[in-house]
Amino acid sequence: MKARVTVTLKTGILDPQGKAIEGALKSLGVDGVASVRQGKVFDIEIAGADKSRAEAALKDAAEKLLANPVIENYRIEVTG
Amino acid sequence: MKARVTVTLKTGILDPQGKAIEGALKSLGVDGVASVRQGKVFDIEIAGADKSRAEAALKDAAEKLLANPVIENYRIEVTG
Amino acid sequence: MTSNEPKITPELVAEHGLRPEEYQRILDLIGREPSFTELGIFSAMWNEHCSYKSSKIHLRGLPTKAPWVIQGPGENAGVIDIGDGLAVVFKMESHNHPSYIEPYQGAATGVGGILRDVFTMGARPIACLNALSFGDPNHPKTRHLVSGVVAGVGGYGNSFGVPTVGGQVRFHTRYDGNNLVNAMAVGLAETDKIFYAAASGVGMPIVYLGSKTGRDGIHGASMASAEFGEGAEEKRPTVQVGDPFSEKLLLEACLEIMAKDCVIAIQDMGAAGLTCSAVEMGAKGDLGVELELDKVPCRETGMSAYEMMLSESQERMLMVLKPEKEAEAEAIFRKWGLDFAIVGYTTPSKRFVVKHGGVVMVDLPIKELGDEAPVYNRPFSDPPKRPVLKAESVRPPMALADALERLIGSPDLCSKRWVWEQYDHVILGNTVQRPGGDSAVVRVNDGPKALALTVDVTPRYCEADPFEGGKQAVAEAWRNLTAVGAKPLAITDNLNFGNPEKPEIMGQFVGCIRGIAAACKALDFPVVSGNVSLYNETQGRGILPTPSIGGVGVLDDFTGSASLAFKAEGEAILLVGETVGWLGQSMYLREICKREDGAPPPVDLTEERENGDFVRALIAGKTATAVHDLSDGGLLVALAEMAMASGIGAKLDAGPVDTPAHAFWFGEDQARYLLTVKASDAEKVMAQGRAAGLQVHQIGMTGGQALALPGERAILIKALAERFEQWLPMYMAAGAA
Amino acid sequence: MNSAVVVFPGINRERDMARTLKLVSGSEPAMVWHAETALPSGTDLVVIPGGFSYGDYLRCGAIAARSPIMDAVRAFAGQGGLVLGVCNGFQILCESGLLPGVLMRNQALKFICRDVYLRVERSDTPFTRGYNAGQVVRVPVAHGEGNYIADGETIARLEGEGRVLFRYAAPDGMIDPNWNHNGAINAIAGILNDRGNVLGMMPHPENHVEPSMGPTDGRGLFAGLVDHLARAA
Ligand SMILES: Nc1ncnc2c1ncn2[C@@H]1O[C@H](COP(=O)(O)OP(=O)(O)O)[C@@H](O)[C@H]1O
Ligand SMILES: [Mg+2]
Repeated sequence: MKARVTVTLKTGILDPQGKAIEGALKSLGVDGVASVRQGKVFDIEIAGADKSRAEAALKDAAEKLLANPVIENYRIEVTG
Repeated sequence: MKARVTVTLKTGILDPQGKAIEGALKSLGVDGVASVRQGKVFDIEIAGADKSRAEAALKDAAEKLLANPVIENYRIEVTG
Repeated sequence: MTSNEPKITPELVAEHGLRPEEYQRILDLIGREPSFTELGIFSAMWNEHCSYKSSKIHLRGLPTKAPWVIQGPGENAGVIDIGDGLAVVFKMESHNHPSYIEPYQGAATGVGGILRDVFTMGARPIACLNALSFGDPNHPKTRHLVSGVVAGVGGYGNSFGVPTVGGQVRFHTRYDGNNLVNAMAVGLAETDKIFYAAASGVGMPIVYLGSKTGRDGIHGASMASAEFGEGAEEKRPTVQVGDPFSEKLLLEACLEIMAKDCVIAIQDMGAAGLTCSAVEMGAKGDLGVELELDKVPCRETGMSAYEMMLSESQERMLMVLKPEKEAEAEAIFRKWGLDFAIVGYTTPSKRFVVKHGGVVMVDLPIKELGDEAPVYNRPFSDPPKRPVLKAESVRPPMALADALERLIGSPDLCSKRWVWEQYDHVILGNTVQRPGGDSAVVRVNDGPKALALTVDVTPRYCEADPFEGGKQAVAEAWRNLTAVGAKPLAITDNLNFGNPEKPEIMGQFVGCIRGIAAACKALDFPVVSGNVSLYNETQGRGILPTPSIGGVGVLDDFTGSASLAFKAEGEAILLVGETVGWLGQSMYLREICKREDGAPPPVDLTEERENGDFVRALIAGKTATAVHDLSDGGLLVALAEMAMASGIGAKLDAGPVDTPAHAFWFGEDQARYLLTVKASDAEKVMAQGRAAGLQVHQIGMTGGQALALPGERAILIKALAERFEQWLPMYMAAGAA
Repeated sequence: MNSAVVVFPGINRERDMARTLKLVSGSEPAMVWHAETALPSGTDLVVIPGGFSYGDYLRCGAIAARSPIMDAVRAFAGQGGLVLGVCNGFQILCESGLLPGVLMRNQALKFICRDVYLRVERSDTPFTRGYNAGQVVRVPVAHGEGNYIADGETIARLEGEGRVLFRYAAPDGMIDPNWNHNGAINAIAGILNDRGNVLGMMPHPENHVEPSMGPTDGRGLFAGLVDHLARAA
């Protein structure tokens, strides 16, 4: 099964990378960019066909490793 | 308008990050993880309400800066 | 040799970069049509990069021997003896084109490749250097390239854990479409524990080590591989991604199995990966090699023999193992989490045989693959001699003080701190002299011995007069090593040029090599390793000829190394060497007068040697308190650098009446050094110089907070330092990230 | 002093650290491989050195923080044992929960290697007894992710309890954003856990200990630890 875990910075946490990209896009003249925040995605292959089991495993993965709860939120989607 | 640009490595491009994370998840005993590939997301606020204009701007951003077409693919979603 | 490989057509041959006559040579050699995989192998072995077909006959003219040379060119890296049972292993290599396509990964994998060359020989890397050439700062791509390349060089070296201690950065419009990334690695080994590539013994297991093989960097047959089916576009990445983490593991694992005496021969997989490494190991050992591709650890499914043989995936090695050590060696690799697979054996047949899925895909004569590669003596023409520019004919457009301030803030002469602060230059705890001086000084083990390391070349000289330019590059490296008090031992060279099929480019190449050879001979400074990068051209315009020279020297005691900062007020400043005021091809001419013309300064190698030996002796005798060699920008720029490094100024005497002031202060005459001595020592040192027939003159005294030139406004050191530090960060900050 | 240096794959300053520990304490540290599950018996000090454990992929220190040996380190700290994490070691300690907060990318988004000045805030800890409070020391940094942050409450606690031991400062000891190269909140360069036995710091005191090589300001930290342990014994 294929899944995606998306990890984003919590609101209020400063994102210097996002800021830099925002600045760069503005100076490249990209139209209308107001703000940018950067996050990560993990595309994960999970063995087996049991969706709820896969979801549990992904939650486990996110909480044990993929996201740092001090600064980050995560979201899980099993895509097929 | 809110949008998300997701940048992922092309198939076949080495992903050392993904490989290391995969190893870690396996040794943490997360159930059934077969492979991991890591990508980036950019959550972007775009001024204005014209969706097709926003999409054009995002495409511009992705091609000029957010993705390197030699090794990466990108996807744009305007989320509202 | 069947399978569903594409049929060989003239188009396919051409796409593999093989000329019709080269293909004919293949047919004559093997007496039949090659398979597709074989064609790929020939194309890899016979391309310019691997075969040195345009450069080989000229490289033979380089001096490569000295009593301290253990291994000259021909192995993964050169090896020299530094005494006490220790050897230094070093080489420089380019990664120019990949760094243009993907600056971060291109530069990173360049560093990774050269580190592998060094530790393959059993040496632990102790330092890296890098020479970078970029296009005009105003070219729209330049900033992006600088930012990516520097981050990539740092990203790899920092993570791998080797200090990057020196290098060069220059800008010139002739590098607009062809930036250069030359990376040098230096390692330390014991003289009796050097490992080589030549296999020995029949039936010895050949082991694949490191990361898995993917479809990285497979060049050549772009259309051909598209025939393999859907998604061909996706399957054909030509850019490798570096994994410094895996390389660090590979280093530790390799050194561990070497220490356990498991290794007969070892070779890293660099350009043309498995092909080149396997052929080299066999050919050098007069043995055949048989590979079983089904055993090769792959990262992707369905890889063809062609793809596996040509993949340039990084962080891989090939080793001939002592059979009785198999279990021990495997356990070490497993411990480090790396792949370990026996993929073949040495054979008595002198043939290179590759099997895949039970089918023999390749069966070629192994020695001929390398030895019979075409060799070209390409036509070359000497560039026209440029006239010597008379100093009197160059009108100074501004006051000396203004010119100095402008020069010190120019892209090529300004501080490169922005670059080297992105490199960990203190890791391993042995960096005695950090970037910013004439040479880096790196302590060996816990000392007192140390190495001095530098990279040098002045491309504008090479273009104006390849022979003098080649000499100058070597002489400058030698001078930089001398300036810290080291005894120069040997060099590695990285020859970056345009299209060798053009006689005028070939003329630059040949001229530079002759110059390099002359200087190496005169200075007892042999070439022990190197690399050639040709075809650096965009739209028919070549780069400036850029033969980067990496120099290595040794100091018996690192605490006696000299540095360029003034040490105290009231010391005498001495100039060693003759100053005629040579303005042709000078930085003054280019940056201040906006002209790039004239003949470059000639290099008198006898004078070079005598002056250098004199200076080195003064350092050894602890008479010289600060030392700096003179190069780009001439005397006043060198003085400014000594002053800025210390915060101490200088009161300078007027130059000779018969030399125009701007030529005296900014001319780039060679073989010169500046040094300071205690005021009470000045007379004695000058007398010594005179006795030895050298030119040694006092030109002023240290002190104050400015450079004070007679008849000029005082140039404040603080203001100068601000200009010096400002240009690069400002330039980089001005653009997009 | 019985010290143990924990080595994760990708750690690369373990030799620098081991040399310094030997130099200052006179005894060779034990090198402990990450796959071990126990520390050598009699260990008085655990050091997690700098480097790029697991390539610093994902987040710096994240993967190492979850390896087997860290359970032993946690237990050791729980019993009051002294733990020092430098650079990647600091990042690992934060990721493992032994210290609060997180190290983000440097404000300028670049790796920075240079000598910096640290103001030592207290001298009454095992880690800083070799210094005077308010003393300014010069040591190198070499990191891309040293920008310390934590939530407001955590910062208030750290400050209130005197757990910030080192701050980036100007050479005269003044706190000045121009001398805070990575943008860390409150110029924090090193912090202590609530019990006072675990220190994480970004700079590398281990690289400034030999007079023949240059500044020796890093020595005080190790000398102080030796002294502390000698007295405790
Ligand atoms: N310009 C040169 N001067 C001296 N030796 C050279 C030069 N170019 C290449 N060599 C030597 O030729 C050999 C093959 O070089 P190269 O193919 O670059 O090595 P590798 O296979 O390790 O990448 C090396 O031993 C190298 O030192
Ligand atoms: Mg090699």
